[in-house]
Amino acid sequence: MLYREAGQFKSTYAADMAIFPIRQDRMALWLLLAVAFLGVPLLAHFRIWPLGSDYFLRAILIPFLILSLATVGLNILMGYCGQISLGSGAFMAIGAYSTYKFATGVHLPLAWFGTAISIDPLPVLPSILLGGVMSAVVGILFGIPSLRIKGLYLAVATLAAQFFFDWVFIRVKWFTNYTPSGSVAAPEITIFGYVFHTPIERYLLCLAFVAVFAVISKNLVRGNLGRQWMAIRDMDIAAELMGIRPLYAKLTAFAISSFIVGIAGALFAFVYLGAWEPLAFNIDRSFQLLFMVIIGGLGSILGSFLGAAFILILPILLDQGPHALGIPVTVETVSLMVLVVTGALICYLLVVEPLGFARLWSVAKEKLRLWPYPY
Amino acid sequence: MIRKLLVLAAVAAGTTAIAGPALAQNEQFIPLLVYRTGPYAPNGIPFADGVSDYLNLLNERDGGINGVKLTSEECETGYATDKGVECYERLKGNGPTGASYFSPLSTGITFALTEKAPGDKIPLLTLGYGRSESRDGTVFPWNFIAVGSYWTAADIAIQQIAKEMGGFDKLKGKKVSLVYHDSPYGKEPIPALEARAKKDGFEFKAIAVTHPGVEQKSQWLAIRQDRPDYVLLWGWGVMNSTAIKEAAAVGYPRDKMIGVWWSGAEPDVTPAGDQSIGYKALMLQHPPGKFKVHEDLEKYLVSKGKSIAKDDFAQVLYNRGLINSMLGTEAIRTAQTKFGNKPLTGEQIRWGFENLNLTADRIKELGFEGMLKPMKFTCQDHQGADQARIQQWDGKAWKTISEYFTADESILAPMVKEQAAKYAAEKKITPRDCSKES
Amino acid sequence: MKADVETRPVSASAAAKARGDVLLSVDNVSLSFGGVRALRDVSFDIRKGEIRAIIGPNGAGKTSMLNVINGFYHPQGGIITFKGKRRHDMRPYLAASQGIARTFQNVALFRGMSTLDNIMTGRTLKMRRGILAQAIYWGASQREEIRHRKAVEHIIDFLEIKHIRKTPVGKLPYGLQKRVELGRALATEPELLLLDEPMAGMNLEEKQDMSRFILTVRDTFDTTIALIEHDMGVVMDLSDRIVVLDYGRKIADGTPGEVQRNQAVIDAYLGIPH
Amino acid sequence: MILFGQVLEVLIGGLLSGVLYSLVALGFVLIFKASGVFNFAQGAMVLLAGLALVRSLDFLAARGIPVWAAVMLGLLFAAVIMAITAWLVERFVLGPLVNQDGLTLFMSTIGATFVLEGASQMIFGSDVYPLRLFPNDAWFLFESVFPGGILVNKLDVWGGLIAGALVAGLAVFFQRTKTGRALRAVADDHAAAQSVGIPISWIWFVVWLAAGLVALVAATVWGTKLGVQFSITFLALKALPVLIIGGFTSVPGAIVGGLIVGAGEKLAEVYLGPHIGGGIEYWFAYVLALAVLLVRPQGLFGERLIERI
Repeated sequence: MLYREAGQFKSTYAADMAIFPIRQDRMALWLLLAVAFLGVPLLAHFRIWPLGSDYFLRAILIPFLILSLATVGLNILMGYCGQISLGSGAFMAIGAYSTYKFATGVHLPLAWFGTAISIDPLPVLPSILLGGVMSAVVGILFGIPSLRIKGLYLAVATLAAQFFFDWVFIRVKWFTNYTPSGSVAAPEITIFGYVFHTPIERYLLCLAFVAVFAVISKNLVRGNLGRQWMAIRDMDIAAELMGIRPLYAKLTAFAISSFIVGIAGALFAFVYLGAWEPLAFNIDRSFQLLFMVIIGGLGSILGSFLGAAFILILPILLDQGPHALGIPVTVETVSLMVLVVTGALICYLLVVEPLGFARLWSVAKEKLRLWPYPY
Repeated sequence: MIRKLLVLAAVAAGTTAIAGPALAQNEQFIPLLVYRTGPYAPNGIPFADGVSDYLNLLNERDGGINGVKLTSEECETGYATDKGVECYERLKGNGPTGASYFSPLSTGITFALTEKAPGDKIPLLTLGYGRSESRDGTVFPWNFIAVGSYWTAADIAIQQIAKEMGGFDKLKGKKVSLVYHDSPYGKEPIPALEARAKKDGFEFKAIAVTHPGVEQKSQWLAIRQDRPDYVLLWGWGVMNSTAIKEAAAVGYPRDKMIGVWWSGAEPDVTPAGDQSIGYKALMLQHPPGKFKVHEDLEKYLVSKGKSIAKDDFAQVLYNRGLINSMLGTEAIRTAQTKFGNKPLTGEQIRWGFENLNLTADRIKELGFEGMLKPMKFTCQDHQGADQARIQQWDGKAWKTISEYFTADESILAPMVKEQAAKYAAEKKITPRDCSKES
Repeated sequence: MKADVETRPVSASAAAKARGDVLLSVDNVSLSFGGVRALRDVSFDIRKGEIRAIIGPNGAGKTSMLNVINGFYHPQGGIITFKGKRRHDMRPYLAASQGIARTFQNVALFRGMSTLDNIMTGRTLKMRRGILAQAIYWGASQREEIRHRKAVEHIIDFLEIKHIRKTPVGKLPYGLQKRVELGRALATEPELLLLDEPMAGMNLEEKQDMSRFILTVRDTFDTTIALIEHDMGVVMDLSDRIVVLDYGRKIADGTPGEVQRNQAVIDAYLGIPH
Repeated sequence: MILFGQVLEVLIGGLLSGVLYSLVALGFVLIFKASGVFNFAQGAMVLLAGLALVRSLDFLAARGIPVWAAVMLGLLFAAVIMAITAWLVERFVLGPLVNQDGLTLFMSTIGATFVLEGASQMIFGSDVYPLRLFPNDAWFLFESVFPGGILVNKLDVWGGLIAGALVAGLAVFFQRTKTGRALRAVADDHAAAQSVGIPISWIWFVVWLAAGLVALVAATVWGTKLGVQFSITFLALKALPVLIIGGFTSVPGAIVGGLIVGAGEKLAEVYLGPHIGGGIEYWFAYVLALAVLLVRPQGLFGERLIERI
């Protein structure tokens, strides 16, 4: 009864083209934002359940936000432009290591020219954005083969990026400032002189990034560029005959996707891990993001968040469930069970709804809209 | 959907958080980051078993430490850094006083936790692994790289080679190759070996093997063609046994191979069968086999079916797990002398670590005689010891074949100092003044 | 060209001229895939403002001909002249940018998108805002979207598909999909519109609607139309001139009346071997 | 002459270890060829088959059963396990997903991978289990010509022979048997095959069983090489470049792809590696595959796709 769009007439195209044309959706969104920006920090500050300890904020909300951002990025490429990528972990790594380099100062000797590129250490915010730019540049480079290679062949080919960059960040000592182990530690996060130190501050930083890029992504996918991507996804030949340049559409998708994934990588390294090695961005990460996109729903920004939440939280829940209920099982059995249950749930979800949570969500909304009168 | 999940997660997190203090107050909580699944499980399991068994032994035999019962909870990391961080966040607040100390048994997780531990004031006990420069307690107040670092190991391995050849002067012009796990773990010894190569005049070559190390044919063909005099092995998990098999296939003598102490346990040699005979590895002081403490373990745990160990009982990594728990609990005991016999915070336990003095008598008392030399931690020195022996696999068991070597501080100390200073500069840390610590 | 003039009665030629200049001419175009020759030395022209039909039995090379015209296939031989300029091999999107739009034999809509979005893609070439403006959306990009939305709504009105504006096209019945596809092509404001069997699979009523749309498009949007169609009744009613292909060869070219009387065409449709 | 001998040795070693990748890649090809499913679970199937084999061997050997009988029974037991797996996969995963697009099917096999990895270790244990079915030492050939001779690992040769036999067997199966011909029909067109009365679920079961048996064969070789343990699942990633170079649908392509990848990455690692930093074989095969795809987007032996509209 409460969820009705009847009576909400749109008198302008602008209103009709809004992100959430239905009033109740808009209200829900504002409520969610209020909870995220005000409620969570307040609860955490006064240590009120469920934010009584840092755990929920630091080990669940922060990685959830960061991986959601990465999922949004990958969804632009896979869900909107239809190009499968199994190399998104590599682009997170590029974002992370580039940000590290910009934040600690770049000194690139160019022996052949007898000169060197030197950049003083930059503040963290521009470093992160530049990290995203570097990731975008590499994304474009690895997007070029997509003009010729399609479908699953392309998916396997993107693994080349994954393995190549895993190796680069292990082997090229320049990226890790010549630390003996090749593991790097992020410098302090300071933006305009303000140090982001407590979990609440770090959470808000991630939230701000996620909010901004979610809006940007939504704007892009509902506009001209988004339509070009989807046209390429749905029928590339027809799209080209309509005047859409595949080169432009695919490479912008690769660039923007890699940009967002790169920024997520930088946040993952700087805010969540603090210190990391390339293993943190290996192929498992790529598969994790892939699952988040598919389970959440291809071609849905909202779905990206749902998918990230599901894939991130499911193992933690399964892991803690028996313990919280006082069932004595060994961690070995539990973690193998987690593997089995996660895999089975993924199969089950694919069988029930190949379009993911986003589709289930909109079906539910459709039902709700009609409730209690089916017509 | 999302909200429902979040609420469920919160319930789960909340109950574990609440359950701790509600049940009992006189408990000391020790979190256990383990990996019993995944590519490194064969090595992770015996270590975790040893860690757990020793804690249980203290509870069963002594009723805890001075009346404070020990509680623990395992969290599976699967050797993945992000999972390790999640486990750390989950367990750090458990128990009435929070986590006593963390031992992640993973170089990657150690690096990540090194950034988090100072904020939470929880010590990291990294027994023979982790960042070598964290020996410097003034820059790394929370890291305890007890018993030995990778640099210690590298230096002692070269000393063994020199001994076998008949003196350091014989090293000149010889070739030593390092076959290493391509990760921070495997790369860490390289600077120490390079320094040693420069000093002793041997030719050093580092050969990378990619995680997880199932394919090493080209590395070993290169070794066959290059014919180094010695090969050092810095592997973990499947990489070790694969390396031994490939060495056997290319006909490289196994007794010219020396593994680090993480490449010298039973799961590393048994898969290769007889091909492992003659293979040598460093010992992190302790050999496998049963010592006095094992009598107690058998009496209080195994005979009552309370031990979680199976055939890994008294194996190398199991014994190392025992030592890990022994050092941690002795630190707690030491801290109790200052702060009283009650559950202690991580910060108090750090004091315990920094004032831990394991004398020969105390080691004997604990039943660890023969497994460990006396060692002493200070505010300055977070490593405590710098010694190791060499063991050799005879086809059935590891045999100790050398006396104790002591790492050459003239080479390693400046390296520790330099890297620690670099870290301090990068992170804007002002080193502590240890003379002012009580 | 010369041969055409000779076979064509003067009156028809004059009627065509009255319609306008040559918009597109195809001279001796040949196309083959491997050993199969899809088109052999085909020549004809399309004049501004006319409705030109291409007919022929199955496998005659009609769709291949359209594919050549909009740059999807590149002929091995022959010359194509569009708007007085000789055209070289080009990517299809360039053909689109020069004003050639297209519908497809088997509907080639973007199935995951709504009717509105499908037709909006037709405006792609006319939208100028950069990525940054689109990312910010509010301001320049929104104004542009609204401007083009108005143009698209005009087409939606015209094609009488207002009620399915927000429906994903995958859920639409076949006849409506064909209509949306026409709308998408129209949104590019083409000079030359290629329609590949616009009435296939339609019932009589839908065919009448479609015929009406095609005629109105020609008259009010000032668009030249080339169409492939199997329904001879529709072809004869709609088109000004007809090209007949068979086995990749042109066998006739002229007004509907002429083509109907042409013996080669009759033979081809009756399947008489040659 | 020494250099030539060394290059030859690396080349032979590379070619042979490439064939071992082919053993895993063959399983992928079988399933893709017959059902259009890109089966990521092949690596997990090798693990499952290997664990079933080695654990039953240990069990039987401990009870004093003679070795040859234990091996026979062990293989039989593992084959039964693979048959059960094939049935479960068909019944609960692929059956309900028939007619979905390739990406969905691919994702479902990743889900199946997790289930197989978890379940197999839960049932059979997550330790290292040594398996010794083949000799693991080496021959040194042409010692009179080259100093030290050319090293050839016996296990690799066994692997090569087995792969050859497997390819021959599969060729006979596809060409000569009724089921094999039905498989090819299904591969060409699901709907058409169904309409002429080929039971698709039976066919899928057969093909997954065949892939399971190929996995078992791969497990005997790789289990001997590495010991049966979780890390065996990583072989799937080593087999992927083999697959794209050879083409998803070609059995001989899997072998040729394996040879190219094996020889390429070993030569690159030994002779290029020292110059640009070791460990390049980690990505070399993938970059090689990418280069091949840029020239031939369907792989060397894959079927050519013609774009139509």
